[in-house]
Amino acid sequence: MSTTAITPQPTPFGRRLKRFMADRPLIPLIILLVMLVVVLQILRPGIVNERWLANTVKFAIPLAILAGCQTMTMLTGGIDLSVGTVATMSAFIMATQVVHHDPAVAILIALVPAVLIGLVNGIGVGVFRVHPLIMTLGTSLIGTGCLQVYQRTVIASGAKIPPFLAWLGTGLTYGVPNALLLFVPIAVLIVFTLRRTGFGRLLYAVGDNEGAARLSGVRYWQVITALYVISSVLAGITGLLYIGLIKAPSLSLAEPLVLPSVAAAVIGGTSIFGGRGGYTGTIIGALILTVLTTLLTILQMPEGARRILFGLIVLFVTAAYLRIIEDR
Amino acid sequence: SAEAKYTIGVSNTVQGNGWREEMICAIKAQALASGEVTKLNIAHRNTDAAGQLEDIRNLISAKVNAIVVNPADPAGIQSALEEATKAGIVVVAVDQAVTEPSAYIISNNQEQYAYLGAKWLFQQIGGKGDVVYMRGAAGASADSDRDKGFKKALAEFPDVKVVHEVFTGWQQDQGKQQILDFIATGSPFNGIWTSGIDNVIVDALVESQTPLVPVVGADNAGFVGQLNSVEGLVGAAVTNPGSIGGAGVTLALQILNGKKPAEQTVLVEPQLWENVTAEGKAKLKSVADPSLSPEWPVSISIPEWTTYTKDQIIACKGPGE
Amino acid sequence: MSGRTEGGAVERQQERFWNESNAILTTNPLLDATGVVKTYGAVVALRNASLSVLPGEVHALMGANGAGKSTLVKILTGAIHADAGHILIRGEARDVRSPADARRAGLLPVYQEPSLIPDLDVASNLRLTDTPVEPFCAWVRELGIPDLDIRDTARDIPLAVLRVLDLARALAVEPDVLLLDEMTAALPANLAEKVLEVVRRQGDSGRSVIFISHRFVEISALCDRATVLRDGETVGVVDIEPGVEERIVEMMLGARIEKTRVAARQASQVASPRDSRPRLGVANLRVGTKLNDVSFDLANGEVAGVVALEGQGQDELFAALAGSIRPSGGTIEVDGKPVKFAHPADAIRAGIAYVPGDRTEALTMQRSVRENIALPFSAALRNWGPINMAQERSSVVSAIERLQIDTRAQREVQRLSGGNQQKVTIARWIAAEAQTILCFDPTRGIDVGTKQEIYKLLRELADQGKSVLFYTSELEEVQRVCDRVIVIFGGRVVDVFPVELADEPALMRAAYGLPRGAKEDVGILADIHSSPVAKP
Amino acid sequence: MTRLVRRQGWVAGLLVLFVVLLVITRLIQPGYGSGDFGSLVRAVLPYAFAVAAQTIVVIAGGIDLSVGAMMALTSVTAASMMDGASEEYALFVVPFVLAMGLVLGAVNGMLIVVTRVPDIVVTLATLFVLQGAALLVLGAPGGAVAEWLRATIVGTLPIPGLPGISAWIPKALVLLVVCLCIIWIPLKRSKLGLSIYAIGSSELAAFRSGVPVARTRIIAYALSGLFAAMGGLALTMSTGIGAPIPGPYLLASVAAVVLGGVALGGGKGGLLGPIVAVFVLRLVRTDLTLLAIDPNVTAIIEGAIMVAVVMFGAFITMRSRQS
Ligand SMILES: Nc1ncnc2c1ncn2[C@@H]1O[C@H](COP(=O)(O)OP(=O)(O)OP(=O)(O)O)[C@@H](O)[C@H]1O
Ligand SMILES: Nc1ncnc2c1ncn2[C@@H]1O[C@H](COP(=O)(O)OP(=O)(O)OP(=O)(O)O)[C@@H](O)[C@H]1O
Ligand SMILES: [Mg+2]
Ligand SMILES: [Mg+2]
Repeated sequence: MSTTAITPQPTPFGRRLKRFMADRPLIPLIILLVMLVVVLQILRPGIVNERWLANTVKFAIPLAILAGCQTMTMLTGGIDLSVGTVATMSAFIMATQVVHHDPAVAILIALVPAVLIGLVNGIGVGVFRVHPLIMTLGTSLIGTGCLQVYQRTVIASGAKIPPFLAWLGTGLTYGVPNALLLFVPIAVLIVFTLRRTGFGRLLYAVGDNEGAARLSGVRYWQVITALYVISSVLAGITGLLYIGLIKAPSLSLAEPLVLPSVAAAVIGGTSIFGGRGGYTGTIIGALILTVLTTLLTILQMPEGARRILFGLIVLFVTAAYLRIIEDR
Repeated sequence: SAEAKYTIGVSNTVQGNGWREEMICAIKAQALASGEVTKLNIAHRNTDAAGQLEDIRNLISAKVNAIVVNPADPAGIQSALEEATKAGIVVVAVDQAVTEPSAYIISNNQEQYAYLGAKWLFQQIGGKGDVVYMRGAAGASADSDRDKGFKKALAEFPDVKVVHEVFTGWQQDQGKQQILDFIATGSPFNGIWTSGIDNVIVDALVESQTPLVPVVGADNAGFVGQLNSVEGLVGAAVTNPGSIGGAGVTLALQILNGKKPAEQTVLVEPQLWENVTAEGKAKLKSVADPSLSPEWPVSISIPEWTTYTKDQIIACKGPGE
Repeated sequence: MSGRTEGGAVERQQERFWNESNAILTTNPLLDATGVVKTYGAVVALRNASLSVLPGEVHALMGANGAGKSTLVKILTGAIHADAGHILIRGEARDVRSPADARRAGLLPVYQEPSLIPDLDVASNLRLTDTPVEPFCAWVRELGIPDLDIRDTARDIPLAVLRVLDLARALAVEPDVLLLDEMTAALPANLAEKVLEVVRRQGDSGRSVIFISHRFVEISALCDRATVLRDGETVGVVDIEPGVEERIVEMMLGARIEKTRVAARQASQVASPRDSRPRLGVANLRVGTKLNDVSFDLANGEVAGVVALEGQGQDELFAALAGSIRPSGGTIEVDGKPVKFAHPADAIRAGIAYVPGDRTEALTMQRSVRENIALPFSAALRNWGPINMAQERSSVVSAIERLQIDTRAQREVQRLSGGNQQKVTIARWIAAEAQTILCFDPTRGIDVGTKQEIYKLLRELADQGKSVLFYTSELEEVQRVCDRVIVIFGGRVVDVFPVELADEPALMRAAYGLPRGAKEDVGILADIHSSPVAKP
Repeated sequence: MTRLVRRQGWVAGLLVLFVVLLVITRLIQPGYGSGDFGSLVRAVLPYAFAVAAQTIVVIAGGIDLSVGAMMALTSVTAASMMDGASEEYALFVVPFVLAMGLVLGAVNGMLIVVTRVPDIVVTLATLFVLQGAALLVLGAPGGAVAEWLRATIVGTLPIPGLPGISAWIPKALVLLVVCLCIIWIPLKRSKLGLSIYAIGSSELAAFRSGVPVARTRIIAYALSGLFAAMGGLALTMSTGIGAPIPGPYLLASVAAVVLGGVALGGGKGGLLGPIVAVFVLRLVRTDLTLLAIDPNVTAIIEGAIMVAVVMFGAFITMRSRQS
């Protein structure tokens, strides 16, 4: 095609670099991540070692999977605030059921509520058109309540973490976290789904212009229901992985990951208004947040100052990233 | 015993935390065991002092005979407690003191809790060295009480240095990531004091194959189990019984029945169980309870104050359920 | 393959001396823009645009889709900022940094997309822009909308009316220069005609108007001079006089001209084989209160035109056939079998595709051209799996080529020019090989060259045995494309013309609900048609 | 008339729901009276301000995650300034804290405008910053409040000659209504108010209509900050202390905004709906306590009610669109 534009003068290097970055938004994001790591290394020489890397990856993975749920739902203009509750539920239920059942059975039992909550979310958003934020907030309240009721019935039975999950959550093989065994396939699957499958296309389309998608024959409720079920199941799996990592089932296990998971997706370039973004950015976003947490843990300063710094850095990173990828 | 005739209201502002869940179950179990309570009216959710004011006022509207309250803040709920007393309701604060003078207080001594554990830890490391100080939630009043106790102990040991101070937010996952991050820096440390996020810390030490250092935690079932079983682990559990809720019910019933205590405030003094001396080991063995959820404190009863059985607290059923 | 830039250089040189109209140069221009440049990343929207408007003239701004007309209007009115260029207003350099500045300088635009705030009622919209209500209402009535309630929320008002309100809002503040970007494109004939009358009077009363349109009839009826843009560059300024169209087209299209001529010739051979069995049968169709009892057949290989004034039920007819709304009565048959559509997906499964008139309804603006075109492929549950990228690509590319979509800004459809966006909405169904296509005003805002291509395309589709139902607001299109014309008035079919009889005056009369043969003056366009360049 | 019903129908429905709930409350607890209503209003107070803060930015097409943290910061600032100070000093503290909310809110808006980072991220970042600042001001709950400030929300407004009615008009309600109306009514009538709706409805169309989009957005966030500061003061006034950890106001504010009929995309709705929604939510809470429902089931019920109400709303809009 002879339609490429004729640019009057040779473009200056700075602009070319910018355009290069704008076309590959992952690169500036990775640069920002590396910068944070460098700062960390400067502040605490020697911290960036094999063990630290493994730790960071271990903690970033559950966050990244939950952020994947947010990425996918955000692409459709939604959000899934119930992931924390779902992950906690499946972790807690698995840990208490494994006392009575085979681990495989316990895991299956643990994923049932995940599917149910996903289904309810999907139907509420897709069929009844409830705003996703409210819908998922509501189901997460309901889920928490159910979990509390459930925990009373199992107080006496104690809890156990199957060795397999502990191995997956905390184990290292040649210094590489075993959790990658679970995460890499999931990540590849999400990226592939978003880029190369019909379902992925529909997520973008529905989020961008639902009416247009409808006119093209897309049934909104089908897409949304499938989406929220997938999101919930992923959250359930995250819960299982996370309990393997933390090894202490509690009723608020994964709750603290919810806001960061939204933040990771947004930092990674996914628009909360839908139609724009992808999962690779989100993974880097999750890593950035994890490294940032470490950075602030390591710095000795009053807790207040620590939080201020956290907020400022998140803002700075996102702003810098946007500046770089903006093509104008 | 006496016939059931009282309604007791309960107000608690943290939900989904093992300690608080045990407290609620202790309240239920004690109400049932006493046989004097017809109904419990429990407001139990995550909220702040203002939310607790709302809950207490709702309980006043519900015309309960007594209110057992775990205060979000000692001073913040004073006005509602005052209103309650004016309405003829007996108010008992558990776990933490309140500033309202008409309220009765039966509480764990948080300052002493921290002091006891910290002092043991500092002695254990020979009076000098570097310790990691893993606090609770920034801005919580229980945390600042404990900080006072910790600082008091620290002042007695001038050679002990805090190399690392963080807030776990009383979250297991945060605590674990924080200690792993610190381990990764390679900085040496001689001991760890925790504000109850303890078993994940031991886990982290074991997983990262770091030499074990003395660890002080609470009497959570998980940590007590580790003190008994993890090889080479030296540590101490300081009691902080969630069953204080049950004691609160007992005190409230006593007052309702006209037996006012001599003092407005009753402090339940913490105990320290270490796994260094033979005596301590035996104690730890005897209290260990692997059937409990690892987040639950093992001290599920307080002698003289609670009368329920272990089955009753585990069943977690109040009167009429 | 569009060849947009091929051979452009030579012609550009020949046409560079573009101040051909020296007649009116004695007066000072009211608005004078020179050397305007605007780039979006790699896309050059304006390369070197100039425009000079004299007091009291109606000045046409012409150019193919994507030539940069809208961009120039946005720059002149401060909605976007130029990379370079000089703009003089009444001979003075003025820094127009926002639409508010432009207002103060006496420049008032009506953009290509409606700019009323959707969630505010009309009265609030007026207040927001400090527009006096009384003159506004007077203009609205004058423009042919007698029963507007200014407490209506903008979102609930049909597109065509919104465009008129936008215009009335601009007129009400009596601007020195009125900039109308494809003002008439979305209007049915009756409203368009009122707009033309009003605009002509603006010129008479000494105000200037910059008028963008792809319709030559309107240009010749209205304008004094025209500035022609091609590929973001001003390639000429001409006086409008009889016979000038040919020159304008040449300037606009440059090297594309040859192709267009061929296309036009082919499209004029209206004839196609017809199947005896109707593809689509509509009987006694009713929708709410708007559509009462419509029946017609659409044969295989036929292009049937639909002509109607604004709001006569044509929107409902198309929406019902597309499965977008449910009819309240009547039957629809496809290939002789009765069907009921609960969702557009049902209609698509039956081979019926719908191209809405408003492209923002049809496109996912942040997605690429490719994804937009390929969207229907993924819609059905069984196609949710992996996409065959090579296959998708080949069908998308062939659709793009067939419609000559300018893909320079293909990464996001919202960056395409309005006309190219419009093409994408059609390309989608070409790629999906729909059997029946419902086109609602598909040439809205499309340049002459492309229009010819679309006529040709529709004919080709029909020749391949497909059926097309084609609503148009430009009556002259009917004869170029259709085999038959269905005229709807008051929600009923009032007449069906064979194409031979469907001349514009006849259609216009029928559209007003007048019986065939009644001879009455129905307005400016009918007049114009008898004398191609009728200028007051 | 139909237009009025369409626009205000949801709010009217909420009001009816509130009255029905009041009746139910009376049935559950026959003694439920004016004093208890006063307690309800005092409980509503901080929520109402949080919701007002959220409403205004949501109408402007944004969202403010820092509402709770802003309340915490203003609350601890007020409490620590008044700690040990004279009663008159509070006369200075109140305007100072309100101005602080206004300025910090404006900073939120400016950051959004200048960095062009999505508002959800900017306010998430400021959530941490404000929370951190609150912890620096007060490391643990504490501080004090002037007695006269506390008194402004205790008791009822005496109306001479009508003791029966005046018992049902708690001072807290008067304070709430006055504070909201003083800002909201002039705003709603002004062009600025229209501009806020306009940028929420369509930023592009607003810009093209000559609305100064950036300035309007900053003002919307500034007003949000002002309301949040009022909320912070309300917290301090009711508890007598300042607490650096934010309460559950953020999510509650978002939920009430949606329940109150304000579209999360912006441009639609008003302040009355969300405020009534807050009253409904608090009263539900009261009823659950009065009924002595198992606390764990309470969470389930609250979640279910929230979802059900919004579903119902979605259902009737769907119905009305079809007809
Ligand atoms: N935001 C944008 N980003 C990238 N390219 C853009 C953007 N806006 C416009 N363009 C490009 O600038 C060129 C000129 O567009 P413009 O809308 O001015 O065309 P036009 O002459 O109005 O066409 P039409 O008749 O189809 O409306 C087109 O190639 C278009 O793709
Ligand atoms: N019809 C088309 N017209 C113009 N460009 C196209 C068309 N189809 C694809 N392209 C572009 O050609 C390039 C190579 O196409 P290909 O099918 O390999 O896409 P891709 O590498 O799989 O894209 P991705 O994986 O990023 O979605 C891509 O940049 C794509 O956007
Ligand atoms: Mg590729
Ligand atoms: Mg245009």
